[in-house]
Amino acid sequence: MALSREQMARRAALELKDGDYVNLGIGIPTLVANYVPDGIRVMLQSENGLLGMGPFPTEDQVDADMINAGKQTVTAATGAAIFDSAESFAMIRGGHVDVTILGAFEVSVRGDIASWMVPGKLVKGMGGAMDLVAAARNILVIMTHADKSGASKLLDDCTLPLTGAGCIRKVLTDLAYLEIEDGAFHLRERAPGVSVEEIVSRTAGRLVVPAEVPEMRFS
Amino acid sequence: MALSREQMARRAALELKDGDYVNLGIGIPTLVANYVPDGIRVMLQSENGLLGMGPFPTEDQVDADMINAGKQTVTAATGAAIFDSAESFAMIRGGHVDVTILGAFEVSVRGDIASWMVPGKLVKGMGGAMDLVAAARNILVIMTHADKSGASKLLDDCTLPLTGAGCIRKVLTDLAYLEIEDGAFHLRERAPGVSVEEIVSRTAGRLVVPAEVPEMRFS
Amino acid sequence: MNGFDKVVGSYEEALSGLVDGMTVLAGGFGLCGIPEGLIAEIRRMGVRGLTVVSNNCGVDGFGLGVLLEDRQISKVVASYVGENKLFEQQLLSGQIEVDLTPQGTLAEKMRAGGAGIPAFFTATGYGTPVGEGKEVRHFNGRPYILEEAITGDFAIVKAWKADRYGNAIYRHTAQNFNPLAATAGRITVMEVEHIVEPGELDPAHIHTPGIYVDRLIQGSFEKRIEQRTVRAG
Amino acid sequence: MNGFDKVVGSYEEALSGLVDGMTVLAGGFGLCGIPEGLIAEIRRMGVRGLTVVSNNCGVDGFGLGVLLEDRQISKVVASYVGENKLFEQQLLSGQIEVDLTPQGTLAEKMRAGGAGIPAFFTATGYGTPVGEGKEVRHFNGRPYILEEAITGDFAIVKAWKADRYGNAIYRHTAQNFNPLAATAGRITVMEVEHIVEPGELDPAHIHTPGIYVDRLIQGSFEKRIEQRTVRAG
Repeated sequence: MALSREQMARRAALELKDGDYVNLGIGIPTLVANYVPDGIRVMLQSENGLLGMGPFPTEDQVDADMINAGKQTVTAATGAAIFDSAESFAMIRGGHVDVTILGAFEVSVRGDIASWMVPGKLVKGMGGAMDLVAAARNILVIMTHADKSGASKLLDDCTLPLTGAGCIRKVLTDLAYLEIEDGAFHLRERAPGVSVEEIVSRTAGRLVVPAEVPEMRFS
Repeated sequence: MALSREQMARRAALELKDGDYVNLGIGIPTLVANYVPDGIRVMLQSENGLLGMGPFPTEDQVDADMINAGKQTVTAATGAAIFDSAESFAMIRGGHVDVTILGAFEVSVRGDIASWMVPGKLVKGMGGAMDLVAAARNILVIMTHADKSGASKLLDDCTLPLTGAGCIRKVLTDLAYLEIEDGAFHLRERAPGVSVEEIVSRTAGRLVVPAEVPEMRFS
Repeated sequence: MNGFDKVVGSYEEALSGLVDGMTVLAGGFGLCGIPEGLIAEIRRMGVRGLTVVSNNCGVDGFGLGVLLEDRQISKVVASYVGENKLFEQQLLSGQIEVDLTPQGTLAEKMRAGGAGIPAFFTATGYGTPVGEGKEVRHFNGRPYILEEAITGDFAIVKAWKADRYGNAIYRHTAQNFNPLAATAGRITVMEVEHIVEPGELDPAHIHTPGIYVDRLIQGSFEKRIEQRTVRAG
Repeated sequence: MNGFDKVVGSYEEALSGLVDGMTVLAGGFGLCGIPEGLIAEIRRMGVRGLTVVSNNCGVDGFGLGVLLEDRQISKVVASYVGENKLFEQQLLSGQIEVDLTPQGTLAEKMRAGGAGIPAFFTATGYGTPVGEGKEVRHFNGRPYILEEAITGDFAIVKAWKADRYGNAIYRHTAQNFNPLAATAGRITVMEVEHIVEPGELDPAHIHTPGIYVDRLIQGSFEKRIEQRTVRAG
């Protein structure tokens, strides 16, 4: 059975190591913060200029001057630092953020990612996504394996305008965990109850299936 | 009679306007701070990272962590700001410093300046001089008109390696105040008691002498 | 009073010299840390044909969004403009032009503009529509594109506290683009919550040195919140 | 204790992994704000063939100058090296190479190295020996040269206070090149006067966010003064 949003977040959280500085995109990636394993501490970077994002404020802590990159009111964690947007992206662009987790519309076998623009629909902007994908050493894309019409989002070539070229190595979908190497998706794990056949049928891009594909674990 | 160091500093100080941010090089330029006219306030920028340099400390104020670009112990003036060296030169390079006053070995009719390197002698380095001359909108060079052997330091072409190309518009020497325009030095003022003839004889580069050359004033 | 006192007496004075067709850099991220009073004054002045450089363009009826109502903006350089229906309409009808710029590139372009760096290379945007038409060069085997600096005729920024000399401190994440815009305006106008005397701020705490600030005005701020998210206390 | 605690127990641990031939970026301006204990440890380790990137190279017998005594440095990238006779001798005898770099360009190169900007244009050095062999390009009618970023295998920096996470504050003008070097080391080692607990420093006062710091050690400092200038009290 396809993973729920919470299961995807839980599996993604296993990618985190103690001491990682992490940038989480909006949507499912944001949920990852709720599933960080015991004994692991991560520090969240918010690209508007906050390293060490804390939980949402209580009603009496709400402060218009303290927001995250999603423009939500937040708090600062103990040991946080606050800085301007050039410094924030210097940190990102310079490769200092250990892990970036973000969503996408499409990913290709070459590691291209499309996540910001659907021609014909209004273009709202890329925000910090292009900077993040161009910079992070370790990026995890979380997205559904196929779109609502059933079309695969794992492609030989992205059909939508790119957010970044050749920068993605790991993809977590509601069906599988895959790594991108040598121009192909490599199936590493399958969601519990999801067959390899189903994953194959829903993957349009070149897919390498090893002899054994373990079922995904969540802890 | 040729100007003393103090007279040169006094004349140079007349270039300052109330509210100017000023960078002073070592040597005579440093003395300019002592002759800022009444009613004029300037703020001194020290390129190691201090905007608002105060006077030298008293014995009990001496602090190894508070120095200027000449590595002298200094104090911070009221309303100072302290920052890193990239920010300091962003300020300089971006043209935010109003006036830079510095010494030179040679200046040419094209506004080239040589001030950091004499071939055959040990090269100690340019420090911040190249950044300063490339950036300031308003640079005053202070130097003797001729070197110790009597050779003019105002030339058609600099003979020494340059600090900057085409960036100098004003030169104050111990004999005269000159402006550089259209490939020539224009004699604007002569030191008290110094004849136009003497200035002409000691200026190797193309010199334009107007009909009247007023004597320099110091207030 | 002296030549370093940047305090002006009115919003009119604060934005004196701003005319049709100019480029205005604005600090703020979303509605956080925006110069509310200066934006209101630009609206009151009625100047038109502005190019506005800002990470966002406000929301309908607040922030830079109010300048859309009177069609004062002809071009926006921003990374995200999705919060604004009026913007959407004007974009679709061709009344406004938009230059979408990655957030980090936008920040770095403003910083470069203020720092006398005319252009720099960045990997951001390579292979995407942002990179189209831009020079590509490889360094250490990796492709980068050349991006040019941004400067403005005016910069309008919002700080928390500033002394009369313009030395300024921002509060929390209201810092964002403000220090960058402040460096890159030919005339930089800063609106603050508190004006203090020189010497009251620790020199090591200054975020924007006064050298970047030309005019300073004390404002009052609504500080509207876009996404009020709370947890049970 | 957790994964963000950067404090190490010894200088040996602080510089573990530093080997012959590496590039070391060092903070400090003259003798102000230099990581005295880390320099001493490099001497003790006896690593050789180092490329040192630092605005200056210390003085005879103090600061980076001590690394010259045992001929541990093969190349220096600096803006000014005039305070050091040993340096002069080694330079004239060809034992050491020097790449003189304008002070602002040096600062910007380190910042670029830390910020993922591989190269930038600057007017500094155009038409001078510094510009020789470098690409020239005109922007708005003015010539600029292309300068490339600097990064190091190690960065050694000195701060005043840091919390265990490496969030650091510098004291007065001892800031100088330290925050820049801190961003550009593959491994950044910070020596401080005071280590405090996370939360003790105001997030808005942090000069170097802890993300740049890999190892943190508390030192004791002589803080030698190069030019003691005083006025009558």
